[in-house]
Amino acid sequence: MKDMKTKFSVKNIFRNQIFIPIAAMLLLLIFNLILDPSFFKVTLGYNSAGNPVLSGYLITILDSGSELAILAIGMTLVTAATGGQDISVGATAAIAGSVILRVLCGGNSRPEHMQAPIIVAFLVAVLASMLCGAFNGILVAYFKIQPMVATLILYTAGRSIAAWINNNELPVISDESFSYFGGFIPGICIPTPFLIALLCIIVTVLVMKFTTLGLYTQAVGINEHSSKLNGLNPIFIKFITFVILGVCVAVVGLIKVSRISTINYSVIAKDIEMDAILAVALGGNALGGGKFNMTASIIGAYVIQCLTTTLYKFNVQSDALPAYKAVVVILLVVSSAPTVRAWFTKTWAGITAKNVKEVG
Amino acid sequence: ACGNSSDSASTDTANDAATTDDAATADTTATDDAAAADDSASSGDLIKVGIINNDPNESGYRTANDKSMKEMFTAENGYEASFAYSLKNDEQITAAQKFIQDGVDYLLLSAADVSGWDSVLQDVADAGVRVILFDRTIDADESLYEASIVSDMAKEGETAVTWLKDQGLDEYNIIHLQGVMGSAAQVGRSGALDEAVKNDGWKLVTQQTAEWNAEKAQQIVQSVIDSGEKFNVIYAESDDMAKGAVAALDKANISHGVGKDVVVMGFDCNKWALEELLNQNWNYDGQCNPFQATYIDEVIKTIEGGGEVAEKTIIMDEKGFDATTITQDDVDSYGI
Amino acid sequence: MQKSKFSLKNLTDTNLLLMITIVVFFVMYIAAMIFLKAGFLKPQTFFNILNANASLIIVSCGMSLVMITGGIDISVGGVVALVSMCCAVYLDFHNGSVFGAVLIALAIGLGFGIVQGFLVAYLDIQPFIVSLAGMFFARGMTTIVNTNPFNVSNEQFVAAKNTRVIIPGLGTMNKLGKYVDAYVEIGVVVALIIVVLFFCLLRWTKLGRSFYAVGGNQQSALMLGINVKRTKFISHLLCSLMAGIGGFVYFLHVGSGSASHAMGMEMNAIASSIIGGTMLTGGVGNIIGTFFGVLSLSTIQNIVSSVGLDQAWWTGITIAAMLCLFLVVQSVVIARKKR
Amino acid sequence: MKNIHKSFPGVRALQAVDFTLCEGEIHALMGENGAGKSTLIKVLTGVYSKDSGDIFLKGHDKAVAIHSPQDAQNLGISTVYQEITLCPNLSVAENMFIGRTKGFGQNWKKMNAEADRILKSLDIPAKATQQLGSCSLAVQQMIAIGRAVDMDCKVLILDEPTSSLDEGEVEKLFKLMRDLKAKGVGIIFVTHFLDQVYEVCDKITVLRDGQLVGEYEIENLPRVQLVSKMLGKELDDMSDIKSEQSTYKDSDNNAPVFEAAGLCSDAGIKLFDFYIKKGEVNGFTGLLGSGRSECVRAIFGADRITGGTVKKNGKTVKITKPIDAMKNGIAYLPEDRKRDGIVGDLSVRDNIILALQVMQGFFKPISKAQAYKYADEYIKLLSIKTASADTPIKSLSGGNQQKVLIGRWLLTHPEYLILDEPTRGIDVGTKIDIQKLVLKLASEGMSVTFISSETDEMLRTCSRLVVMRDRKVVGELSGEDLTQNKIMSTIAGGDK
Ligand SMILES: Nc1ncnc2c1ncn2[C@@H]1O[C@H](COP(=O)(O)OP(=O)(O)OP(=O)(O)O)[C@@H](O)[C@H]1O
Ligand SMILES: Nc1ncnc2c1ncn2[C@@H]1O[C@H](COP(=O)(O)OP(=O)(O)OP(=O)(O)O)[C@@H](O)[C@H]1O
Ligand SMILES: [Mg+2]
Ligand SMILES: [Mg+2]
Repeated sequence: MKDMKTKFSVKNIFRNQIFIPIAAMLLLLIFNLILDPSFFKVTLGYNSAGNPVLSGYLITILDSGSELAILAIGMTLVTAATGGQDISVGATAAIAGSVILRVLCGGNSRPEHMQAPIIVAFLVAVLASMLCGAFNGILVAYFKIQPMVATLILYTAGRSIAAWINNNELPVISDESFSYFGGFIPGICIPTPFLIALLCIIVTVLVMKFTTLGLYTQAVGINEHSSKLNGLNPIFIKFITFVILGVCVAVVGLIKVSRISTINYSVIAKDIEMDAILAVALGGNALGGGKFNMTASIIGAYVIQCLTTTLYKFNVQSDALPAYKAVVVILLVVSSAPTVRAWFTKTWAGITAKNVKEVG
Repeated sequence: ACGNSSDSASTDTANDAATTDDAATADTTATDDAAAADDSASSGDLIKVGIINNDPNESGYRTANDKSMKEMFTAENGYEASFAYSLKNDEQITAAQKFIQDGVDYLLLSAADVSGWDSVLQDVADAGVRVILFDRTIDADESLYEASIVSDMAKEGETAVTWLKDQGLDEYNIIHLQGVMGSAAQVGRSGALDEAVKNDGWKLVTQQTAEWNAEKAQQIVQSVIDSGEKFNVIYAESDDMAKGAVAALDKANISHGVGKDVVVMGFDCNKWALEELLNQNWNYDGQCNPFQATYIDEVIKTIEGGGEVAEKTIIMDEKGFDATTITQDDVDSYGI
Repeated sequence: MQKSKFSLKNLTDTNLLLMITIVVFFVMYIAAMIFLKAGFLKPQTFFNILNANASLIIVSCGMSLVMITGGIDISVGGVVALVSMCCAVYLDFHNGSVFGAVLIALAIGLGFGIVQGFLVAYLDIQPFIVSLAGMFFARGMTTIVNTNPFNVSNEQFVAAKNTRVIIPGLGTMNKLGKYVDAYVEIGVVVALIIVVLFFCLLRWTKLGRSFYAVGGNQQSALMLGINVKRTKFISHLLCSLMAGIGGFVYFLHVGSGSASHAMGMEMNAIASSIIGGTMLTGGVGNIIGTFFGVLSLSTIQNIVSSVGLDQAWWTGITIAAMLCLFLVVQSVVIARKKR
Repeated sequence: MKNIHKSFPGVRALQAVDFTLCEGEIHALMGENGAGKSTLIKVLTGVYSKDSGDIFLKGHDKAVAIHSPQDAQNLGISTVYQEITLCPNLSVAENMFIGRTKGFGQNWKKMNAEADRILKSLDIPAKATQQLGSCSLAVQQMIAIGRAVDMDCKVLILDEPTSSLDEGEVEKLFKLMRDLKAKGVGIIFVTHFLDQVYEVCDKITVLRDGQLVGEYEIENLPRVQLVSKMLGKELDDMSDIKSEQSTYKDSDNNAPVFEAAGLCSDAGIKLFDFYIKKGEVNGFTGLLGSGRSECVRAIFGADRITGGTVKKNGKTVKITKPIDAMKNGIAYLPEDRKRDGIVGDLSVRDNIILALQVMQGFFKPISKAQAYKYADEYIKLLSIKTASADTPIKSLSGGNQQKVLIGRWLLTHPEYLILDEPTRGIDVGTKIDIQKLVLKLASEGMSVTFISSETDEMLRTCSRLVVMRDRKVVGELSGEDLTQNKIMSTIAGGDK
């Protein structure tokens, strides 16, 4: 009888969507634990400005995975509502970053002082990338162009636009305070990007709790016709998810440019769109839209970063790294595929049944 | 006369149109050539140049390079220039084919990849267009181009490595950040270091490509720091990557620069990089001279004047800067 | 013209989109001839578009097939790069034969096809993820096989590479007054054969129609007695196989192996298919459209480079703007038809 | 079929079901919604794999293995499934032939000719080359039937083929079925129309809650017994309903709650006027495609309104979008449940609260606890058969999905409820429940518009009928005029 009960709960855990990314994360961590426990070492030190900072692989994962986690939030919503993905986020992040630098530098590529408060620059960037999101949103929602294709436009143009905004200059900000967003705020030992990601997550949780965004996007993603007959405006909801993603992208842009205090239009946030989509998928969300689990996506993002960091740790050649990543990703998705899981549960049931028989 | 078999096989509607188009084209070809000749005459004998360059926002170096080309090849200087930019070799090749058909007189080329150019250049030669390489060499027969005005990346590497050797460090534990694999700059700058590592028993803590990307460089260096391995030299093949590496060092409170724990080396001589040198935060920056435009101009003038180009390969004059000796003047005159 | 307008409502989505594409292509090309003159009046410009895009045409055929079946394959660019690198290494370092290289290309294509097809069709994993992993894998493997790009000097190969199919009567005089024949590379011939084969496959065979059925409604197709899994498997298999062949044609065109080959080709293939009237949602599409899609896309690029925009950023922006215009027109026409 | 078991997560859909079909008989498969009829059929044709049990077929000495619909077809089993399962992007002809003909090539000419022959023989108003998606629902259903009958089959399965057909087409179908029967084809026929069962069937097998109740000869099972077998209890007489209906007294001084004047929408409906009073039940009647649905969609603002006004209690209100209508107290249950009604992957709970939630607005989410309360309330009230409130609605049987949707609209407490074919695909018991519910709501002061293809039903519930033809309102009947004959003659245009 007791056996039955445990079996039932095991089954339930297996069925829960969030199980997939958590299991993946655990597997990676266990792998590291076995091969080299120093992976888990976290030390408190001081950085060159004399501020206390934490460091270690785990901190690196939290730090570098932040951008991806933030993007995963917006990408999950877009995926849910439109059943497609935005592949322009990397390019839009370049635009956002370029705008920030443009406002901060005021047209002079190497200013002594920042020409505007950072918050102003950031808000302008938010506006810019919300506009980009709105552009995508209009194409997708109103003109009914498939998301991947609609966003192909900004994907093609984005980096050029970013270069154009700064007239092809590569501005450098030397002000210390600008680097806080990609580094550490004096007195706080946790990497700021992670704090920002945390803030974004909290905001998302609040939004999910105090609005009906979740229900609406899912309803629209699953059945547009019936959502419409229930008084929803699918066009607007799809549109708004792109705008929200735009905000996420602006935050990512800020972190990215702050990390190195300058920008390189052709490589900033390169290929991040693929990783963001991967995060959504690793979270067990259907890329065809509909139901989603935000937490799973966010964990998915950190899984990807954990994987990258692990591979760097083992000194895998960075250009060969995708190959290893691919193998792990395939293993993960295969083991979480419904058919495979059904097969597992079946054999698992078979084994336990046999055990029970033997005992009884 | 419809040579394009695809069209005739495709659809009925398309077929008619295609046939007439092509026929029309064939008819007008002859007259058009004459017209083209008239054109060039009427526009005051401007020399038509097609310039294929890498995307200018690739790096500060490229921006400066593109700017200098734009300033040189203007109508005032007697040129009619078309530009094509791409970081992808195949797109560059397509652009070259296009320039041939557009009937340029000179093709100026800074190739994304060293390989894959010989058959295109053959076409170019067949069309009677002259080729001048700038900035980057390619892997093709010398007869296919008139001149090559390039940086000697291997020499840049050697200068840097010699400098490093002269520092006389107790031990050399090096983080080597490479550019995009296979680009001339990467091959040249890596070559010298690899050689030294082999001969002098230096240790490569890690050798990774960061693809000219500061962020990637930061991640790679971060990973080395996290692993706790010792290192005392960062050999970054571009300023951008050096900057990324330094960001990681700062985070971990590892001192760098003149007389500090880690020696930081970069390439390209961006102005901001030279300023870092001036502040003694970095140790070395190798120059890569982007100003080939005047040389190219000279070559073209020579050829147009019916003269022979004296040297087929012109190597740009380049230096390496040491943080201990650099002056504000250097920054102003060599920074790009 | 009048007839087509009259029957606009009766056209299937597929044919309507095809018509738009073909019309737009010709309008664009003729406009370029009239306003830009320069190279566009020379036939060789057109053949160069074909030469440069032969591999893209092949890859896009496969992509269209997968898209018609309701899937997507973004690994094709990676496969092309892997194929060219493997062939290059085989030819130069192992002194192989061209025939052997072709076999390698086919084998790589088949290998990717079988694995990806199996994962998508039989394990029901989302094609985007499978092929994303495929792309990562192929790109990573390419650098593992060999990091540095190099020219292939194998004589047999160089001969094959320089083989040209001369097109009589369309040549032009060059600057030096020498007559230069118009030509296409053998890759173009391969591409055209594949276009025709695919057209026949999709139009005249049961299998071809079942691709449409599965893309239209998978559940229904199942209940209509179609082997959905096998159909999906075959579509992915063929797509990767085309990536393999396309890879070899690409290799034949550039004659070198490099990890950076065919960067972003998957996006070009998808864009071409879409411009050619294939829907990402499945069930609608046409190979002839895809062929014209490739031509349109590269004509756009050619026009942009001919106009002589002085700043680098205009290239990206203009191409995107034209793509945008195209898509919006397409969407508006479809919407009006639905009404 | 012997001892078939099938369960879905949380549901035991079939338990130890036996079923036998003989050559040349028409065998009705009966049961209330969610009894497992469709599931049994899908197991038989290999759409679902069974958990256990065997299938035997004449001419095969061992149990046959059917893993896919293709296998079933090859064994001579042809099927029309409950929801139309054709490919909308292919042409009519292709839909008829795809997946069932041998060979590699596709001969368009021959196929189109064949298809035209079938279309003609069945009098289906469609062209072979037409894209299927552009055909109406009924035509698609007929095409599906045409496809199934054309197959050289030993067993024909029809799962609720008549739910979207009108009487003439049903007659055609029956003739077809009798012909096939004469040829020795065994036919399994699923329907909720008892009349139809008694018209054509020889035997009846009754399922209840996934279990076999029994197999009966048609003569031995009178209607009342059949119904009680299906429901597991005696059914109250239908005459109840009628008496309840008479409680509504139309007094002229009652002003209309809702009034429409000169309304038309871009879906193609002609101008029409309309009114409804408090506590009244009225109905739209007419032939298939006469525009009944379009009328009510226009009132609800579901299609784009091109002209006309709607008045509520005498005041003009602006209704251009569904949300406007909802805010004005109108609720609309669409006829195409799968496309316009359910949100498949969402839970029953979310489906129930959806409309209310939308009305409350973006910033006032209904708490989880509250949502469960509502859900449980309506699951109980409408006796919805579901494993839990968290089950995705798409795994409910068709009838129960319909009830969830009714629950959704009742939750918004509308003043005016529009039900477009609420009883389509619903078992007898539930049908009567729904009719009763309608009358109860009306007696509580709700105005209801009730549309149904079954005239009986309309007569039982409605006090006033609007008759439509060719997308025009052609007449209005009430009181004494409400008889079958009168309706028919008005529809046929005999009066005017
Ligand atoms: N795919 C599925 N997943 C989960 N449960 C399902 C699925 N399909 C059917 N069921 C469940 O199986 C039971 C039987 O459903 P079935 O569709 O066979 O009923 P039915 O007799 O055809 O009813 P109706 O007359 O409404 O069509 C129902 O309780 C339903 O909830
Ligand atoms: N004669 C016709 N030819 C083609 N299409 C028609 C015809 N009559 C109606 N239709 C289409 O069929 C649809 C049926 O309209 P509507 O749903 O309003 O009719 P209905 O009376 O509710 O029929 P149903 O019984 O199918 O619900 C409309 O969308 C209309 O476009
Ligand atoms: Mg059923
Ligand atoms: Mg209707």
